[in-house]
Amino acid sequence: MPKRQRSWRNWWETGIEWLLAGAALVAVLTTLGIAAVLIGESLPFFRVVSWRSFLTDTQWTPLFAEPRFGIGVLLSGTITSSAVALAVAIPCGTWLALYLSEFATGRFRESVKPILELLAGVPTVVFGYFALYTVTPLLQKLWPALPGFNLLSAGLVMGVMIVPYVASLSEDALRAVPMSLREGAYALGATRLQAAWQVVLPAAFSGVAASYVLGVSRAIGETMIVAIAAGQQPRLTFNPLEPAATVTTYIVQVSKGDVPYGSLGYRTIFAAALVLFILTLVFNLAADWVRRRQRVQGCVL
Amino acid sequence: MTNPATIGRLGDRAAARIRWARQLERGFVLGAWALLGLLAVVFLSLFAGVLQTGWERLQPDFFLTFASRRAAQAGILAAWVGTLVVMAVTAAVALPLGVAAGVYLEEYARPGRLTTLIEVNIVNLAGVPSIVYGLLALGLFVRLLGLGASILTAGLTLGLLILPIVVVATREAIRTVPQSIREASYAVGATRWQTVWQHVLPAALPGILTGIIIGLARAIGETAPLVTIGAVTFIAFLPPAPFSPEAPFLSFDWLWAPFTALPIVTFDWTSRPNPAFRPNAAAAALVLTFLTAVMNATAVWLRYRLRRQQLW
Amino acid sequence: MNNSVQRQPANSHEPSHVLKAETRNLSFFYGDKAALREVNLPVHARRATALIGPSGCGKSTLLRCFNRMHDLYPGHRYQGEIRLYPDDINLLAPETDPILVRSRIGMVFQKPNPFPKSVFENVAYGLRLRGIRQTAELEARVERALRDAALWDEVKDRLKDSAYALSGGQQQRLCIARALAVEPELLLFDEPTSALDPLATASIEELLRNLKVHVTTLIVTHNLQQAARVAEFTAFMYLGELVEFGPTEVLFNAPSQKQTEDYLAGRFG
Amino acid sequence: MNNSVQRQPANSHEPSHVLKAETRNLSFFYGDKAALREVNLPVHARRATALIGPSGCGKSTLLRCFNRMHDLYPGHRYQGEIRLYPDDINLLAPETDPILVRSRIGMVFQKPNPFPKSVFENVAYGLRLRGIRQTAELEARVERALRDAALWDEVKDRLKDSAYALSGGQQQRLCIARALAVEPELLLFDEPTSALDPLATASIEELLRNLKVHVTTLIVTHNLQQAARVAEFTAFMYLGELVEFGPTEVLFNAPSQKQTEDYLAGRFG
Amino acid sequence: PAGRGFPVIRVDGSSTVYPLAEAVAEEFQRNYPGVRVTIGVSGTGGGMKKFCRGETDLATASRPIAASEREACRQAGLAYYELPIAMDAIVVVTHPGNVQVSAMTLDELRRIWAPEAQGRIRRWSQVNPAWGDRPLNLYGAGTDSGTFDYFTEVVNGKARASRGDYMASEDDNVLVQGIAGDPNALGYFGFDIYYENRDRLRPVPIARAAGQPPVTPTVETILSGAYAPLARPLFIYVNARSLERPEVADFVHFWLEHGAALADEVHCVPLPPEAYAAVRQHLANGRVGSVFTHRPAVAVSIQDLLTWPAAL
Ligand SMILES: Nc1ncnc2c1ncn2[C@@H]1O[C@H](COP(=O)(O)OP(=O)(O)OP(=O)(O)O)[C@@H](O)[C@H]1O
Ligand SMILES: Nc1ncnc2c1ncn2[C@@H]1O[C@H](COP(=O)(O)OP(=O)(O)OP(=O)(O)O)[C@@H](O)[C@H]1O
Ligand SMILES: [Mg+2]
Ligand SMILES: [Mg+2]
Ligand SMILES: O=P([O-])([O-])[O-]
Repeated sequence: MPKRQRSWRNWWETGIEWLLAGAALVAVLTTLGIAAVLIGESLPFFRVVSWRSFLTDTQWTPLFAEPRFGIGVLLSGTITSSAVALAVAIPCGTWLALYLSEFATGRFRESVKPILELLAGVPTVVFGYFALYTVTPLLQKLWPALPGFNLLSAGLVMGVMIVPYVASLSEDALRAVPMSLREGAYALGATRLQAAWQVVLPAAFSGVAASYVLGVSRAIGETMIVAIAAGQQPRLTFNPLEPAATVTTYIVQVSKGDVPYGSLGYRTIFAAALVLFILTLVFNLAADWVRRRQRVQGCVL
Repeated sequence: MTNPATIGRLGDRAAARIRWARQLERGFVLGAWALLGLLAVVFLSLFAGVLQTGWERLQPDFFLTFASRRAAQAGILAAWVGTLVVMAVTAAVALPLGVAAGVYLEEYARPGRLTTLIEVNIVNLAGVPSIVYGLLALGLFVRLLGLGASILTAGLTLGLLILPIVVVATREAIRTVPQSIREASYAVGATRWQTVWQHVLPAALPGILTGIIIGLARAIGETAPLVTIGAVTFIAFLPPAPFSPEAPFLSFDWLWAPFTALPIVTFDWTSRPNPAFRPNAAAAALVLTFLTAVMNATAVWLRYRLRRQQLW
Repeated sequence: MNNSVQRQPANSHEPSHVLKAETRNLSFFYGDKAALREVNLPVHARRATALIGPSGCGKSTLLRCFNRMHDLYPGHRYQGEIRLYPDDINLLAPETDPILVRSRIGMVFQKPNPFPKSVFENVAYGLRLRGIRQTAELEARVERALRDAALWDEVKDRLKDSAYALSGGQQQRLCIARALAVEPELLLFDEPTSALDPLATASIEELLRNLKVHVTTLIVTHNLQQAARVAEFTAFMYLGELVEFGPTEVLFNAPSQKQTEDYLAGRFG
Repeated sequence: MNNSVQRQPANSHEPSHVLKAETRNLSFFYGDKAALREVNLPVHARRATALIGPSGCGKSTLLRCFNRMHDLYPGHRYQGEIRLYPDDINLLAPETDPILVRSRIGMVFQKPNPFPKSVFENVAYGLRLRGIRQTAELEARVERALRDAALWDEVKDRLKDSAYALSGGQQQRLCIARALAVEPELLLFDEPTSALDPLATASIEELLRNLKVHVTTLIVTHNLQQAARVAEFTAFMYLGELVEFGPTEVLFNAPSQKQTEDYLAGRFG
Repeated sequence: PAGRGFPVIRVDGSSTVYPLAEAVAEEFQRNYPGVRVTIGVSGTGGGMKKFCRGETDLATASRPIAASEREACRQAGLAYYELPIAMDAIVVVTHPGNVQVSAMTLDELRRIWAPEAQGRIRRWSQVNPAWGDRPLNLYGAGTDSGTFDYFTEVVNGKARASRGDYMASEDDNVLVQGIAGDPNALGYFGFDIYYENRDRLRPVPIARAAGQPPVTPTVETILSGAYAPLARPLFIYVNARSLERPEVADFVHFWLEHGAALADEVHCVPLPPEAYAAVRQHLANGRVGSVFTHRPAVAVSIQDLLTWPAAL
């Protein structure tokens, strides 16, 4: 091959590599873009409202004549509804994943998993109205004092919505564990459950944990279900039996509403979203760090 | 089951332990069945409810008319067209970017800070709430770039939203292509790009398609980001056609057109005070769910075929 | 550990009271595909028996029948019997609980497969499965197993470390210790050294020679010299059939079958 | 094809004009780990050279240096030279284009790795890469390569079928045809028969003997008999070093090194 | 720039006016096929902002233009028409079973909703012992709606001054659902929302002061001014330059002509016929600007504001 051809080829190959790298960098740019927009829009907000009061105030009434900006109020709703959702999704999802990967026959698994994935795709608006019109009345039969809007029913439905994610992703991780590990356990006389719980699950831990993290992210970021069924009342509470607003609820409420661009009220949604973003960022980074550390230790298969 | 005594030599303690483990196992399986049953009941009642409410509205007219203040006359023409058009833009954004990023990370990137940075970012973006993407779009596309609440804005937003899904799917698909195929290609003198383009990508294509479809299925139901970019509008017309009989024949005006989409009308109708809109909302939700189901089913089918065709 | 056990090449037609196990007309099917055909293999008690043969001849398949490993996969089917002595039960009988079979018959695999747990917990795992809880007993038995596996000195200060921190050869010995800890009556090895370097191989072979004092072993190997070094009996398999069985020296030096001779001479495989 | 080429055991210290290639103080590192140490291996033109040695000794690593396969992975590092004759260029020099190297030096792998394309396209691929477009020329060269690989008669009616429809042995010969089609000067084989059954192995060995008429070959094998059967020269490697090199008959019958002797006697590996 | 390349009438603004605007747009497009109308719901403030930047042709508003918005329009050199098009009222409602509460005075309302009431007024009996000793659960229009602004201004004397511990929702349906299911509920929102759900809710008659007769909100009482101060006019603001485009002029005239009938249909309270005539006259006369330059925007009667002079 003549030299000229080689250099042309090298240019072409390098050009392509740069192009691909550019595409990969879009992920970084997106993160930066999110950070820039959120910080840029909330900077003027924090010029008016101090970080201190933002983090410690116990009231959230940003659009009132005498506004109060205690993000803790919204966070309490987010945390409570997410906790309810995860209390449902993580045990149920793990249970199902273990069952599907270690017990179910191949054919059963192959037919259940697509259904799970299909359920994971049901639009959340639909779940929201299911929570409000079906689950809440049902819960009220058991618990007459339950208000029509409450974090419990929103959280439960959110949990049900997240179960398929956790189950499907965990199952992938469990099945990726090499058969040789299972055989090692079976060869010692372990039952399927013992092998699954004591050997396969720890071996798949990082993948299973990743599914939990995604579940948590979904719960924290879920908007429509809580907006519809949890009530949109900013209230500092960790009681799932009460109505409350979450960070996402507030954002969508304001975006749907009439707050003019550029006003302080408008900027609150960016400040609130910034908190949400930092929350999921910290969470995902921590999980990623754990995963990487584990990989270094060689426990990941 | 055998009485452990007949196989002897293990001792009572071990035998008791094994019996206990077996019982636990049975409990676990029963529990899993109960759980599956419960989930089935929940989802069936969900679908039954929606179906019951919305069934009557699923007439041809419903798909062929625009929104109306009269519930009985309101249709989803603008909404489903909007959804399809926005999905097309979303795919056009996410597919090339996601596949390129996936190829870069799997085939080109050397381990190092930059690669780690990109990987961490992708993992993280997968967890960023969709409403935050909505605010990114509001600040960047709508305001800064002045694209307005247009089809382009929505497509870009949802495209970024599903980018991590496409990247991860691409990477997984590429990883299933055995190294031996690459080495075979290099060994006859192919360059990296030739290897990727001629061997790796074709072999990974079904997996990549599965990923993009699952991503689109996720995007199609997203409401929050569209609400934040301000897409809740009354739209009783379709975007301009991309083709015209006169020169220049092709036009991209539709990218800048305002739009509405299925999740938006669903949300709008459900939040209307007039209960007569409830069946409309349910019917729109059904259409949306059906579209999602079709997409997911396509993905499942693709994956199934892929697994059957797996040659290595 | 007693190194002085003598080799007593036994006659393959010895009465069964010195047999630990025996396959009777054993056939095995992966779905429709027959992988074993009418295999009749005696396994002498407290001796090492080697299974040799070209790749794909069914060595691993046969070995895995002994602890019902095939039960884990759908569509796998046994025919015939494997009798375990002195109880004289049929391991393959449907009424025989595979968990109990596996509790009595240990196995070591081609690639080391330690659990993602500490060194100690790896060895203790089988004991815990049998309901042993007392720390003292656990510690004593883990130590004994590690000593028997000639690993104790290397890991006694690292019992809490992850098993993955060990080298390949150490991991394989750990897997042997894990199998030994529960005092199996029969120990199956599937090419236990093929993934290891020469030094690690030598230490495992040494171990194999010593084990025979109390354990019966059945070893699949592709290394003929290894078979010659560690096993009293050798079985040569080909295309799912047992072609020849006999005392190792006899089989290697005076094979009765043409196929065995060709294989040993390296004419195929 | 001419089967009558005589074997001329050559002296390993022959002048380099009959050498096709030669490594000079070649060391290789996987990251920090040295896998080859100061290897000096001559490769005689139009002869087969076998690389033998225990698992993990670096045979594959050495082989893959010849076509710069290691370039594909980050952190891999060469030291020393591989000179290719008669051009007398250093294959490992940074200014040597690895793509060019691979265009001139073919490779066949342990497991058959056909592309998921038709039989014809598999063989034609390398030709297309070299810019050959005319159907007539492609067809002629594909046919010649398939004939050289002794596969033509079996596949001439199935050229459009997927390569995966062939048997393992046929796939491996297809991979050889794919490598032959571009007329390499040197052909590398990494345990080309270890995944094949005895019959397929025999046909590949036959092919290897015939190839030497126009191609120089370098073959990694774990089967000593195979080395004896196909190679004029044999190199014994151990722990990343070249222990001994010589005409096959000399090395096998009168090894000069104790390690070689031990290995050939099956005392390790 | 929404709708690049094809003519669109862009309307944005009040959520209160939205149902009416939607009805007008729907009918208009039926009569003038080919003209496209989009209606956004950015709220009165948001709509005004876009309007003053010239991004929209019409702004819908549930309150008069504010001083700052007038200033913005002046800066942009933008002339506009202010056209009252309907009346709206805020209705205070309870659960239909809540018969103890037969009427309320403005003062009682203030005691319930004042900022000072937060956390303290939690039972009905604290306001009026006759209402029973039971929890008082409050619901109100979203805090970023014009309804909230107007209600707080009228009741608490200062716009946006309110207690915060109540269920505030942008989603009208959420409120209706909440109040209809809660025997201890008290809430407020727009007349149309109440009217759509009148069989599920009970309106509370409001007295301006103790001793005065309580007035139930009906179309008659709202139009006659008897229900003041919780009734208010709704406006559209029209960009004078846009009005030169024939389709915009058609749209505005269409609105004025058919607005009354449509308002009736969507449960806004239409203006009396002579008021529409007056508005049309203002248009014809080119009377640009607002009448609220120096006047309060609370509790005005429609007759008054049609006669006041306008200024930009
Ligand atoms: N899970 C399976 N399903 C179908 N066929 C199988 C399966 N496992 C093995 N076989 C086939 O059964 C035959 C015997 O395989 P087996 O693994 O027992 O051979 P082996 O003698 O252990 O070979 P090696 O030395 O390569 O390990 C082979 O032809 C193999 O292809
Ligand atoms: N990618 C890699 N990274 C790090 N070390 C490697 C890598 N590949 C091989 N090695 C190590 O380099 C040494 C030589 O390996 P190589 O594969 O060349 O051995 P081999 O002689 O071909 O063995 P085998 O007969 O098993 O194929 C071994 O110790 C191996 O563990
Ligand atoms: Mg095997
Ligand atoms: Mg090798
Ligand atoms: O949308 P508003 O009418 O509440 O301003």
